Amino acid sequence: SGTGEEQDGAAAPTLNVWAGSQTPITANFNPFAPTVLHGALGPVYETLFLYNKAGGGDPVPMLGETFEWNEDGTVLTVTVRQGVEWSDGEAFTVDDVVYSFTNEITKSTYLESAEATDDTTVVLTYSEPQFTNEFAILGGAWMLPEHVWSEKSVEEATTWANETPVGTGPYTVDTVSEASYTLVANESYWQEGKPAVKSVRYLGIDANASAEDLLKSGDLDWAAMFVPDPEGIAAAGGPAGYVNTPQDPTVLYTCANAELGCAGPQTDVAVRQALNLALDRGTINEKAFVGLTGTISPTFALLGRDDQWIAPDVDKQSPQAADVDAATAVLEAAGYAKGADGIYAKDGAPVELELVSVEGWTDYNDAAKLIEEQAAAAGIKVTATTVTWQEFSDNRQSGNFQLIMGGVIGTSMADPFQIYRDWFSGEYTQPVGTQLEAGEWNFTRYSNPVVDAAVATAAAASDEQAKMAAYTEIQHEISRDLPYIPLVINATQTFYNDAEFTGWPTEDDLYAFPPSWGAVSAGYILANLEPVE
Amino acid sequence: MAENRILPSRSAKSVTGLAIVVAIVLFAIVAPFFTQNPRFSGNDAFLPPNVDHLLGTTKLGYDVLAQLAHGARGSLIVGVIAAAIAIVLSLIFGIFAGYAGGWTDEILSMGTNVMLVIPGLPLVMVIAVYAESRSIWLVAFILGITSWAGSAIVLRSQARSLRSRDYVGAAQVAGERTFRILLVEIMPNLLPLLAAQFLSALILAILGEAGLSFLGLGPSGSITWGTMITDANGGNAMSAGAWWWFVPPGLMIAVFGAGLSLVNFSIDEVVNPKLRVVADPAVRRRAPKAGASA
Amino acid sequence: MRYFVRRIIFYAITVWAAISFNFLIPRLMPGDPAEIMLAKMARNGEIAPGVERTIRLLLGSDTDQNIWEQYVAYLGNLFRGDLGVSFTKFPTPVTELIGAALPWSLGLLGLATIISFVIGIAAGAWIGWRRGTWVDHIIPGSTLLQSLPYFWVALLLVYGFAVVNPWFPRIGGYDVFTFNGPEATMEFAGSVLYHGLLPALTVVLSSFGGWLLGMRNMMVATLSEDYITTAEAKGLRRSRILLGYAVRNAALPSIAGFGISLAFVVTGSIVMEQVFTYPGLGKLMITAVQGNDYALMQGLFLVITLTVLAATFLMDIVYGFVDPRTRQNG
Amino acid sequence: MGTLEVRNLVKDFRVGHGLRRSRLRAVDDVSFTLEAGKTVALVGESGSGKSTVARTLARLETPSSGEILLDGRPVSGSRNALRAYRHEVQMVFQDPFASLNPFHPVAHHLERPIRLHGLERNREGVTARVHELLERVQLTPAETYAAKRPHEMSGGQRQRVAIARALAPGARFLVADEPVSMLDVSIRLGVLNLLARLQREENLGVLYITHDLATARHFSDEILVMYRGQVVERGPSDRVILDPQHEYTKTLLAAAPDPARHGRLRDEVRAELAAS
Amino acid sequence: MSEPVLTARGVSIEYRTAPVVRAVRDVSLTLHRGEILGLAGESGCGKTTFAYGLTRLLKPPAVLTSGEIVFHDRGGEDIDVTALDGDALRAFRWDKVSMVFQGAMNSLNPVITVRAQIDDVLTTHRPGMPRAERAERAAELLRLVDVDPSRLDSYAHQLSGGMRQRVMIAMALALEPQVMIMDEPTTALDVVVQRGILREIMRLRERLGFAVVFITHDLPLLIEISDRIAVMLEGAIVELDTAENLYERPQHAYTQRLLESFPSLTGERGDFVRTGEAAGPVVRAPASDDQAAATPALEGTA
Ligand SMILES: Nc1ncnc2c1ncn2[C@@H]1O[C@H](COP(=O)(O)OP(=O)(O)OP(=O)(O)O)[C@@H](O)[C@H]1O
Ligand SMILES: Nc1ncnc2c1ncn2[C@@H]1O[C@H](COP(=O)(O)OP(=O)(O)OP(=O)(O)O)[C@@H](O)[C@H]1O
Ligand SMILES: [Mg+2]
Ligand SMILES: [Mg+2]
Repeated sequence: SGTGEEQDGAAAPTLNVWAGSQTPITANFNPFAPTVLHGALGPVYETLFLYNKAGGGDPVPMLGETFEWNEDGTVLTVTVRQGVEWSDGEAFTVDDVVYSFTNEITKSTYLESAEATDDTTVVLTYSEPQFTNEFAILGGAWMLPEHVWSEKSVEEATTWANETPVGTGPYTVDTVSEASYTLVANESYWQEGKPAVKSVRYLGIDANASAEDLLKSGDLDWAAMFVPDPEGIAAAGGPAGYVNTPQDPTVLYTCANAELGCAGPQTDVAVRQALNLALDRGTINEKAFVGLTGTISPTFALLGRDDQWIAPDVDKQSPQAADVDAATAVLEAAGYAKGADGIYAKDGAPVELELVSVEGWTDYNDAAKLIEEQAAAAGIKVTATTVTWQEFSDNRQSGNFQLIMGGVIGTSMADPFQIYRDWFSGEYTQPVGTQLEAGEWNFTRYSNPVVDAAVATAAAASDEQAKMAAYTEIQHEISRDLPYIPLVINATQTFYNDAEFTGWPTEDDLYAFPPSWGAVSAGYILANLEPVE
Repeated sequence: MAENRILPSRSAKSVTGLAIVVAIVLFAIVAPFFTQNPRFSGNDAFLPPNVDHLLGTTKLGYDVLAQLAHGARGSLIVGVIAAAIAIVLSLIFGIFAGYAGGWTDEILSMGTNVMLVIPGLPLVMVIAVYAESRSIWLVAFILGITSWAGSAIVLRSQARSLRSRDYVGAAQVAGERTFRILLVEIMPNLLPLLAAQFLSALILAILGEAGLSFLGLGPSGSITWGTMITDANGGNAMSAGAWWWFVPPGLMIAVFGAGLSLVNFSIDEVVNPKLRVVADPAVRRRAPKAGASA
Repeated sequence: MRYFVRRIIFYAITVWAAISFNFLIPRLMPGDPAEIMLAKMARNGEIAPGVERTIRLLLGSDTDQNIWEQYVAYLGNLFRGDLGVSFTKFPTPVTELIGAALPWSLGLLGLATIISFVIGIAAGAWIGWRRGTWVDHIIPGSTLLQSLPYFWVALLLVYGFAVVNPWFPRIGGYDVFTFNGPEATMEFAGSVLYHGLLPALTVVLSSFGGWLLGMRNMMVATLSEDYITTAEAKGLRRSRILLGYAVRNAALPSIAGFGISLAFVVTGSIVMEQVFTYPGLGKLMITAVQGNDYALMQGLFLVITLTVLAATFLMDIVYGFVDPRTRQNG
Repeated sequence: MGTLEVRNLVKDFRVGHGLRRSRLRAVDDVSFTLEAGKTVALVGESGSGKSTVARTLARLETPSSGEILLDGRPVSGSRNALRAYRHEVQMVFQDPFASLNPFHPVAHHLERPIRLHGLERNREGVTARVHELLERVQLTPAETYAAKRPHEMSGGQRQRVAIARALAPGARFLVADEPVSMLDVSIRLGVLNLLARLQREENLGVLYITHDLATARHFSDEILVMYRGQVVERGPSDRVILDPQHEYTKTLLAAAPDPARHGRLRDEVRAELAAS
Repeated sequence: MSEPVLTARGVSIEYRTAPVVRAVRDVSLTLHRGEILGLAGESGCGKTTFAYGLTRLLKPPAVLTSGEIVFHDRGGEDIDVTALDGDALRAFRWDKVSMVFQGAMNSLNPVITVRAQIDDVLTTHRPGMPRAERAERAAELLRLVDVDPSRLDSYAHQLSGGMRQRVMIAMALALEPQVMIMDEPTTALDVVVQRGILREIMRLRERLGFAVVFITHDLPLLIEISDRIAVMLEGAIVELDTAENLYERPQHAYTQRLLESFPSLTGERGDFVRTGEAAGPVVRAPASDDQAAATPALEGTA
């Protein structure tokens, strides 16, 4: 595709999106590549349904129209949308759907079969109940054109850059350069009359500060980033649209399990509890996150959205102010004594912890510094250091840390189950020194048979009561053991230019998760936008 | 008469330079005792300079002056250690090569030359990435072991010329051992040069540390001028109008560097008498005969 | 001729040393690139076992070759121009990434360095020539410039001339809001120049002081040489003495030291490129370091070193022409 | 009494770098004997190898071939032998500005050889000997001079210190490489006189290297003329100067300025020009 | 005795350092056309300073504090050298008075060829001269000093010390000046080479008739070649006479002592050297024999 489309540039303005710090951009629209460009996920490739992480509610039909589980959650029947075309003109069929679930790259181990029973229906059969995996199956699996992908071997398919992707989404790829890539409207998109914005440019900008400057000058139309002073953007002449959707918990990962090889004072639950009590979350929110974060629940259910899943007899919120006395009491009760340097110690081992955060994530770095100060007040020595993202990732994977400030991925549905299973259960972890396997997220090496059993119960539970009973058990355990010490619900700030484009998700109408990097949702939002005349 | 002095006494440049350097070093040593805890977040954020906070506060409410004072310590520690390591290495490579001559010299100077043209920062970055956690000492060490080549070259040529001095021969004839000759006869005469090299290495290391910090490869957990600039940049000091946070650390580096350069300038004049410049004496009022414009 | 032979041997050894450094350093590093890669992929969903195998093969972990075989293989790959595959930009070949970034850095740094060299030498010559007069007061100012951190200057310039007064663009090597990529048009060329101004100014500002001071000192030393007095006694015009006798000789060490100083400039500009999101090698280096992208890091380190060497080599040739002594005895 | 003998001395230098190394024969088969109480002068034009002979005698260079015999016995290369040798044979260098370390005071230059050769053990003994040496070379008051640094002294004074240093180990042989050529004309004789007196008083054997034929004649018993590394003529000093045999010696003598011949050069040139 | 070509009257020169060095004190001197005037004296007595004063080459901190230097041109007009300035001074230099400095190694610009350096002189002072003529002149000059004209395209480092000094002399002759000042032109050279160059100078002087101020501390050499000799001591001229008179009947004690410092090569073998202590009369009151060499400012450069 050439650059001939520029003539209509004046009539139809290009929407400029921040593509993150990822220059130089290299064309990669392979949704399975780790280096895939955001523009592929939603604007080009679509899923069967869209789950609204921000607002909850029923899944929005995309390439699927309806779905139905069988009794025990092992068979899922999906009705597929008709009349959809791939961007190369071929028809989108049930065979493509079947291919998308059964190909070598994506096939999950517990999928027994995927069959098209007629031209509109696909039946997926699993070996285990999959209720809790609904999002991954319907909202996370990309629909691929079999006629393109089946030509690729597995090896090719993973290393393939897929420079001119063929998808069903509202956009197709136009040009790619090291600094930006441009998408243009897919004229045969299945949603009639959409997208109205004909051209979208994703720009790679390396420093948050630069991106912020460009937002202020009005050069960027859509960006999700942490800005301490969100009002300042509009005040400086940038886009006035702003929405904050705190979704993902920010926590202190502790390498908690000495049996799996964790070392350090944090393996003692008393130390974790004391630290939990010593934190002044209010100040952290106020100073490091400029008051933009949400309040976290030690149950890891998202307050507001998931309230129905919080057991009545656990603390709904983590303490917001520091309680130094309580913290020291916990330590003393556990046999710690204050040393001459004001630091508690037991058996000659002082409570000294290293807290790692990712260099350049300034809000985290700042929070870490505050925690250092707050912990010191309670006789716990925390040393905040920063590492590159890659090191952070390595450490996390291998369990090689004492404390890490990091995020937990919030669930896309109004149900904390995925967090309990992926982040807390002993089956989803490895000994220290061994990298976690794909799909395992239990970085803290936490392992608690009570939690594991409750997770299994919840997975198979078909009625809400049984599930709630299991959750209650889990919440009791984790809010006591604190393998992840909850801090805040991280702010997700999205800035959008509503002077030139309308149709954005807003505070009042959060029809989709708003940030520009959101997979699936970003494509859905783009398709809904309209240029202002 | 200035043969043995490392610093010449009164030249405006050397006095200014020395004053700057001494002032900043004193600041680094003394000021931290009088300032707030540089990590005390109880102050209001983004306060402009005022009576309580002479240089205002940062986004987290840290007192900038306190940070600057502790940063001076950090930066100076990095600088001094790195420079010391660099000087020791350059002594080994430079003086040894210069004194030994022959193949030893050829090989050592080849190594030096190679190190010299390999750009430092990429190498430092690669090594810094390798390090698991970077203490201030480690950063200093890395900067030190990658920055000695320049002075080694200078020292080598100087050592070569000193080696052929008769007094080295005389010491040999008197029966001195080689090591003692190096230490007692040659080294002292290299002192001014060593001092100059040390000072340049110092500022280079401080600059290097600042660059590393900016890339996120600086000493973790420590305060230096480099981490201050980086924090200020990350904390959007500029767009928040908090120049008092962003400007001082950079200026300190530049001023300190300028002070060191000025001192070095004067040392150069001692080492190389040709550089001694005499101001045009005020002869203009005399008759044109008296040799005006030369 | 001996001079050139010696230099060429020197370059050969330096290249070899750089290449070997390059080989050794990642092998000394902890961690397994394949593991990291897999961990990264895992964030987007599950990995099929087949994929994992491919990646392990590709990133060359789990090899049973000994270090010498690896070294030979590595040299072989280099010889074929194969620097491996980047993993932050998987599966783009490192050469492709570097190839795209190199012209930007060469253009920007090359031009800025030449400008700063010329300004520095000219100003240094002038200050040295007028030594002992008021111009000596410029010296302290230039020592200040010389010690400025590059990125600090860059940030100040950005703030002053791109944010507060939006006279210059904030980011990029060209207008990324207008052009979808490099084009062969006049507008594009103009845009490149316009976008290069602040970055170039950064380099010039923070590096010309060094040239200036070095040149000034050499100038002062040269002016006390007998041949300058002779030239004066010959009644030559001042311009002739300045250019033909003083500057010609005083500039020699600066030319000889060009490569070394260039290495410093390159070092400084790596950080500078980050500030401007300038699409050059420095930017790429940072990407590589932050992503533990060993292949890219290696490739970049090699290319940067080779570029500096090439510049040094060029200057060596220039030196050979301006200093007749080198041609005869090394 | 004692002899220092040089037999068939050859010294080659390797010049150039790397591939294109070549050899330069600086000294080619030179033999002579120094006797206690006698002075031998070594003259010749620049680059003829005089200093190389001197440096070889001082064991600063190792001979490529040939032997050095002290009192008839060859000198081995062992550390002890070398020390013993240096106890007997010392050297005075040409450049008084370069032969004293500007960093150290005069005392240092004299103490070191005294200590190295174990002549005195305690501090007072060393100091006393230093003062005695300074007095011997007429640098009085000795205390003042001992504390001075080289740059605080004139060339002649420095050269005296250098001579004192050479005498410090109690040497019997002195190699003086152009000891006065860097000094001002009016003080050269003073230094030479001092050397001559010490030589007589201590019965030293001196090798006096110079390019000044006049002092060579007056100061030495025997003259060796060197040309391109070889000794081309040798003999009693008066004989060599007044009745030169070798062509080169004659050229050298003809070139030496002689005030007695004033105006002759002009006349020769005029005659030449008139002839052509 | 012929007419004067250069007259210096009461020339005093100071180095404005702390303390002030009065390097030349009230020196008066007349140089006659075609003569060789020797200027003898020890290191640091002000010979070079005086020579620089004559050609107005003094640089700060040196200042000509008083005195008058007049050049009597061939045409009869007098040029007040001390009053010259700017272009007039440039035009005067080398054309009327040229100089040969002590270190020939350093007097030639190392980076341009001999030809270019001779050309520089010709293009500056003889602007109209065509290129071919300049080339011819350069070759002729080299032939004059007995150097092969093929050496014109050599650089300084490619020439031996003697050759360099000859090239410098050739260059000094380029404009056929009336006075040539030679500051220790042969000190760094071998006696044999030195002799060759002296002979060359004598020969050229006979042919071209320029006057020479020959500066050296080698008194025997001066006596052999000069017509007249001035002896300088601490910035002042203490004796000025013909070479013969000076040699045979030195008046000033310092001159006598200088002469005695040079034992005769072929004359009587006096025993004064070996018995030593009977050196000539001490001239300067408090001085031990070598006080004069203590010239601090020159240290390190010696
Ligand atoms: N270390 C050395 N390496 C190479 N060549 C040398 C070395 N030392 C001396 N030579 C060469 O050996 C030859 C003899 O040198 P030497 O110094 O002995 O001469 P000299 O007679 O003392 O001369 P001068 O009168 O100038 O002091 C010269 O050609 C010189 O260049
Ligand atoms: N740049 C200077 N600053 C101060 N004093 C100087 C300077 N140059 C020379 N002098 C002093 O001026 C005096 C005369 O020096 P000058 O160089 O004229 O002596 P000279 O007779 O040429 O000696 P030489 O025979 O060593 O060349 C000396 O005492 C010297 O120390
Ligand atoms: Mg010699
Ligand atoms: Mg002189």
